[in-house]
Amino acid sequence: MTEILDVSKIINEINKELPNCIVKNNDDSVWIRPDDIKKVCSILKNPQGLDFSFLTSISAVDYIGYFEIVYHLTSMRNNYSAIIKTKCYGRKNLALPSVIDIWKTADLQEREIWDLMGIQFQGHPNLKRILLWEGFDGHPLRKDYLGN
Amino acid sequence: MISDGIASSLAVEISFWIISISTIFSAIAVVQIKDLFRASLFLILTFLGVAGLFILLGAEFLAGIQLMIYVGAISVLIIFAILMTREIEISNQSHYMRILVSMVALGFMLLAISLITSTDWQLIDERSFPQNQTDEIINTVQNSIPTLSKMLLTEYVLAFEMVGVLLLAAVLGALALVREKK
Amino acid sequence: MTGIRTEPVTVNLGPQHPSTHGVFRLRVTFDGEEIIDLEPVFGYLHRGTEKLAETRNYTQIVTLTDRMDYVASMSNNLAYVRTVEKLSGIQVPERAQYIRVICAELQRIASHLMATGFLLNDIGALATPLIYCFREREKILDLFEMLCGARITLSYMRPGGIFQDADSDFWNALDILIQELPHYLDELEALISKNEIVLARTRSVGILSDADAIDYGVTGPILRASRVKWDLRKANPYEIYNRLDFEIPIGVEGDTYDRFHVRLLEMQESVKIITQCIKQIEKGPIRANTPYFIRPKPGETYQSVEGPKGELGFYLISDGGVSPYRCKVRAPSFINLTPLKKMMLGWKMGDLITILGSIDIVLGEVDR
Amino acid sequence: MYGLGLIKGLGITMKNLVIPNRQFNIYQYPNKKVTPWDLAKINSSKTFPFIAKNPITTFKSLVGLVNVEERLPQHPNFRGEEFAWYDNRCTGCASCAKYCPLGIIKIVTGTSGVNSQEGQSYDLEVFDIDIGRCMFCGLCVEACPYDALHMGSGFEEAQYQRSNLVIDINKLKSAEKKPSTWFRPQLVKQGHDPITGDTADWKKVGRHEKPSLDDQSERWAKR
Amino acid sequence: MTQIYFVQLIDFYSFYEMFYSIFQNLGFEKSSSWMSYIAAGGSLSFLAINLLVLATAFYTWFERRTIARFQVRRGPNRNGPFGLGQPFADVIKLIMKEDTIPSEADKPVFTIAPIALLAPTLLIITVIPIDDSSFLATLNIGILFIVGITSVNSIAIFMAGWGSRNKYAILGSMRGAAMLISYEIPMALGITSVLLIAGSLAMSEIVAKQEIWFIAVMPMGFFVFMASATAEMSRTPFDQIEAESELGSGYNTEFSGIKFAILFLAEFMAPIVTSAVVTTLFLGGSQGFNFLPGQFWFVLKMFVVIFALLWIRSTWPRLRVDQIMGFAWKILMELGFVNIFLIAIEVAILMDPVTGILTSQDMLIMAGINWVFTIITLVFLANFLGKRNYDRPDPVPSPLANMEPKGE
Amino acid sequence: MTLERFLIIGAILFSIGLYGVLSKKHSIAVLMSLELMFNGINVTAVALSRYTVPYLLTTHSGEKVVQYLLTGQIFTIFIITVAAAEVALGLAIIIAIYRTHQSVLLTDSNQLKN
Repeated sequence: MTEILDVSKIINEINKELPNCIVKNNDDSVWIRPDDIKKVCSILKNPQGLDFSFLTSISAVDYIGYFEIVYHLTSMRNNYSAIIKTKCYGRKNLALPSVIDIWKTADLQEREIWDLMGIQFQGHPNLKRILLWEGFDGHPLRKDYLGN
Repeated sequence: MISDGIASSLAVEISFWIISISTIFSAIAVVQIKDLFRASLFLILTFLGVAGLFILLGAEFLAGIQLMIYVGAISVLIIFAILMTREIEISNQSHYMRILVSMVALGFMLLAISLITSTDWQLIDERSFPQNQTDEIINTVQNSIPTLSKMLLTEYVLAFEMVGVLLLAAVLGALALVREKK
Repeated sequence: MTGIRTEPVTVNLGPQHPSTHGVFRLRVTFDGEEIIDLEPVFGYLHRGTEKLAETRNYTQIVTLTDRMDYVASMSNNLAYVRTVEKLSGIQVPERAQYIRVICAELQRIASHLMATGFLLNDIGALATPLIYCFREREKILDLFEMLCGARITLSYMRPGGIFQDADSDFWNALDILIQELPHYLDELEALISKNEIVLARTRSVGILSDADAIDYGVTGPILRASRVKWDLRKANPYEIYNRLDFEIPIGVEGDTYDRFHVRLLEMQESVKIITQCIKQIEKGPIRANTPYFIRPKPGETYQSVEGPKGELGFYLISDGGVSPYRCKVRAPSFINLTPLKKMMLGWKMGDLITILGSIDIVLGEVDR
Repeated sequence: MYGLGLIKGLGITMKNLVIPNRQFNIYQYPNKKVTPWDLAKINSSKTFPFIAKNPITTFKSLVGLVNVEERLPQHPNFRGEEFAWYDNRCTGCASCAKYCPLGIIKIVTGTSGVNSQEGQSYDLEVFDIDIGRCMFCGLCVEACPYDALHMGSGFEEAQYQRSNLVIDINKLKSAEKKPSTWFRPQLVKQGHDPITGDTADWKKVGRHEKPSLDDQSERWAKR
Repeated sequence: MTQIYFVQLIDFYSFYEMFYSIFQNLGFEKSSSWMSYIAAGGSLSFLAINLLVLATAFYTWFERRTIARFQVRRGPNRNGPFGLGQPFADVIKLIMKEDTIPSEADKPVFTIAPIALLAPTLLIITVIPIDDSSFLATLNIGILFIVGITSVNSIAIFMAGWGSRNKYAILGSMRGAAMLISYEIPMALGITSVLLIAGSLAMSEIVAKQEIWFIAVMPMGFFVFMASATAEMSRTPFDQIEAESELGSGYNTEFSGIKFAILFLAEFMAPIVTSAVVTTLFLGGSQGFNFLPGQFWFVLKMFVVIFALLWIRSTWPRLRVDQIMGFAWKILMELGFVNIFLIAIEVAILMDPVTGILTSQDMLIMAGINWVFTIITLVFLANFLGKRNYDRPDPVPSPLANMEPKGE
Repeated sequence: MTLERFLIIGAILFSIGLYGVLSKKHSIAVLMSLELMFNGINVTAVALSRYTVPYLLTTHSGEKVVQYLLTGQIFTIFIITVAAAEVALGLAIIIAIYRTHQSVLLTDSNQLKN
């Protein structure tokens, strides 16, 4: 059974190297400052540490006031999972560091998020629209997208 | 004797004219047409025409060889090269000296034709060699393949071998030239 | 390698092409026959499933999930209803769980048969193995028709169970199928997996190493072909999988042949699972008492199942209303396309087709 | 040994060519070429007398010119087009319209009518199902509390114009009542099979019967 | 010889004589010679073309039915008895379709290409001796003519591909030209081994020399020839030119209407012609038992060859383009050389030096040696080639994943 | 005119080829023109061997020298073979030049050393 890793372990692991980057946490997920997400991810991926080698999915959620990016992580060697979240405030020119250097699987998923939610990932080599065509106006998965 | 049968009929005459005119026409097209790919297609037509001439001359074996090597191999090689170098758009230009060159070629042609027509050719006919060999000669000319193969492996065996070596060398050389070094 | 260098040619493979398995498009640059660059282009079948889900209630979304991976609707239904059940805390009756597992495994066989057949078709076997595969798949579709009246877009599962119990027709037909299928699978294996031309075309082609496979996030048979023994049915047993005994087949080096062979082996394991389920299943209710308009408490959950293509997950966020606030799909076909470039560069055009075929994408799921 | 696999493959294809029960279940919809043997079976006579009696038909069927109709086999559960709707069961509650994921059912009710099932009800003025957009998920049927709407079993509904694909109330009323047994266990129990041409009247398809007047009065009186 | 002739001898000279007498009787005293040449040629072409086109129409039906049976389907069975009307319906449909030419296409090349592909295939049939006679039976370079004429095919495929200015078509035609050229060499080697025994290029002579069928005398030569002939007509497992799963339709991607019909005709004529050539070279041509005419045996053998081709086509997948080229240059050519070498030695030893005749006993000896040699070679090659591909270790699970719960 | 007409065709082919060789810029076109010249010569050789009496035949009338009637055809066979070798090498050189100079025009490749 894939267990959800105790949040305190994740917090300890992160705080060992990067204190002050955790915004808050609840039972199963940890909120990280958006600027530190890349460093935190590389800490979590570290094979000697928690060894989250597998990025299951990246999702973006539009909470009107802010956007939440959710990273579902799985460690295949230890068979546990964790959820890392981060918040972006605002509606325009949203930017977040890309994790493509850490997990290559972020490639298409980050492009999809940019396409449908309009969050830019800095450091992504090929951040283009993916499901919609170039020149499409707006980002349709946002709650305020009205279409035409 | 040799001119009996097929060679004398009017049908052969007609086919000769058709073949020769189309051959020369397509040869001119090879050097005159703009698109290089089409020029190479006309070159193939020329080869086919020459094969036809060979058949009219009673050299069926050569016609087959012509088809196999010229049409089947050389022209495909040329087309490959055309497509590989990708400069069909530059096409089949001539340079500025072409008028002079054409004068030279025309002069050569006229000279050759005049020489050909003025020479008194010693043609084969029944009087030119002894009676006892007539059957043999007819057999040799009409069924030339055994004789040809025998000659290639007896009289001309050295040349034959050398051509083989030459072909091998050419293939190896071509490979060595075209291969990219890394 | 040395060779004759020629001008690179850019070819648009698709969206209308016989072997892109739908309306997928690859912009490939060839040097002669060799691939030197490629870029996948998506979105020709984008229907905005995730946006549509935000305006429908939880039961209605089941019909949307049918249309994602349209050759494996059962698995999609299962993944979705499991997420809803988790979100709203519904307990599913045991019989329903067994029937769900049987359906999911039947669907896995059907999907793998289709993948195998089309891979062989891509290699150029003139549809003969494809039609042998379809002959078997057709029997499974007949079973689904008995079960729920449809063959492809099934909508069989509902949050809380399944809508209709299987009748005796179904069980009899299932028995016959389970007896015959291993024989046909053996024949298929003999026809294909020992064939020297197939071996020459697929062995050591498009290798994806285990570390790369995890890094690129691929799941399902592709991950297992790369020697990674990871299957959610064992790693995170859902429904009643922990009561069943089955093996997780893995590949040798992660080439096209392994991806294809793992699928063949998995089908046999699925047959085993179904046999066990038939033995274990008992009479009982098939659907928990759920309202039509499910209103889960505000919260979020991510649940995934091992679909035929890989880890199929749903991430649902509820705000307490009748429809989800956000419904995100982790589509395995889509994420499995990430290492496309890694696998294909340097191979020939024929290999491109076989590698793409061995990934086994379904465009309904890629573009959603 | 290298090369044996190829030969084995040839053997398997040959086996599939030769053994008849390996053939795909092909139904030659809509009509099937028949041999004289099949014809004799259809006319329920023995083979040789039949051939002796009808030499011309036999010859024709031998060269493949005789067709008989063949339908695709369907399970009674098959959910197809041609909705079966029982207007004396329908109360116009519009649950179906509410549950349709695509919103393609349009219901307009008028002033009070009489429903055989529950007594008083609304009178249906419009009941349109746009099957051009329908995906036959069956949620409307599942939602119907009175078993008034059933899936049909047909599938040959091609039209030249999309507007013809809208089933209106008159078509629904006049259509042949061949409900599919999908989500209707009571029909399964009765052994109903729409494909063989069974029609079902409104009493047969329902989960509950109309209560007698006494029952009704008792029910209301108890309240 | 007490054979019944259903068909009179149809060679060029019998036609010529017939027309000559007709024209003589009609009163064209002087010009009857050339007129009858033209008439004979014309009627022969008419006959050859129509015969082959009809045969191809029947063949397409046969192929579709047979492959359908292999694929556990039915195949065309609606149109006429047993679906025999299907080819005609197809032709009518193709003729009535719009004949589109891409705007970027090289129009003359695009238009001529189908004809250039059809003509060589049609020409080949003229030298095939169907029962002791052929249209041009006296052509003494028969087999060389066939080899030469087939090489025109690659040009035609090139024209079709280049003319349509389509990348798939160009890729297909490039593959095609490379493949056809490569496979001409083993094909010529296979033919050469036949010529060594037959001692003549004329097709009728080759048939006459087959007291024992050459397939029995030299199985390896047959294998080499058959493999390369399959490649020459680009059928599975060598169908790289079309490769519909890779190139769409290869060189004929852009063709439609009557042009496509002609390409299709040429493509489906190739198996007929090839099986005729194989029958002539290796299966003893029209030889058979005397109670039926030679034509029957010839057609029967053709059917056997065609069926074998279809069987292979419906079973085996396609090789990759570099594997195909490698097969031609690395295996088939070597086998062809070995075969020629062997046959040449045997012929030199066994042949009567004065008369140059190989008796059937000699051929039996050769057959014995060759079969043993062929089997040894194939087994050796198989083990030599097979080792690498067959030995595969057992799968080892990667250490990067562990499905057991942590702590256990 | 039986012999002469073949010879004239040969001469015409040869001079067309000559014109092409001397006037063309494109190196493949030059090669193609060269093939035309070869073909002209081939026609001439075969025609001569077909129609004229070899010298040997007239002098050695008693011996078995009939086969020398076919000397022209033998020549042609060798010419064709050599032409094949020449084309293979020539095209290889052209492709090699194209690779270094990015041009196939003879006017562009005017340096011996790049």
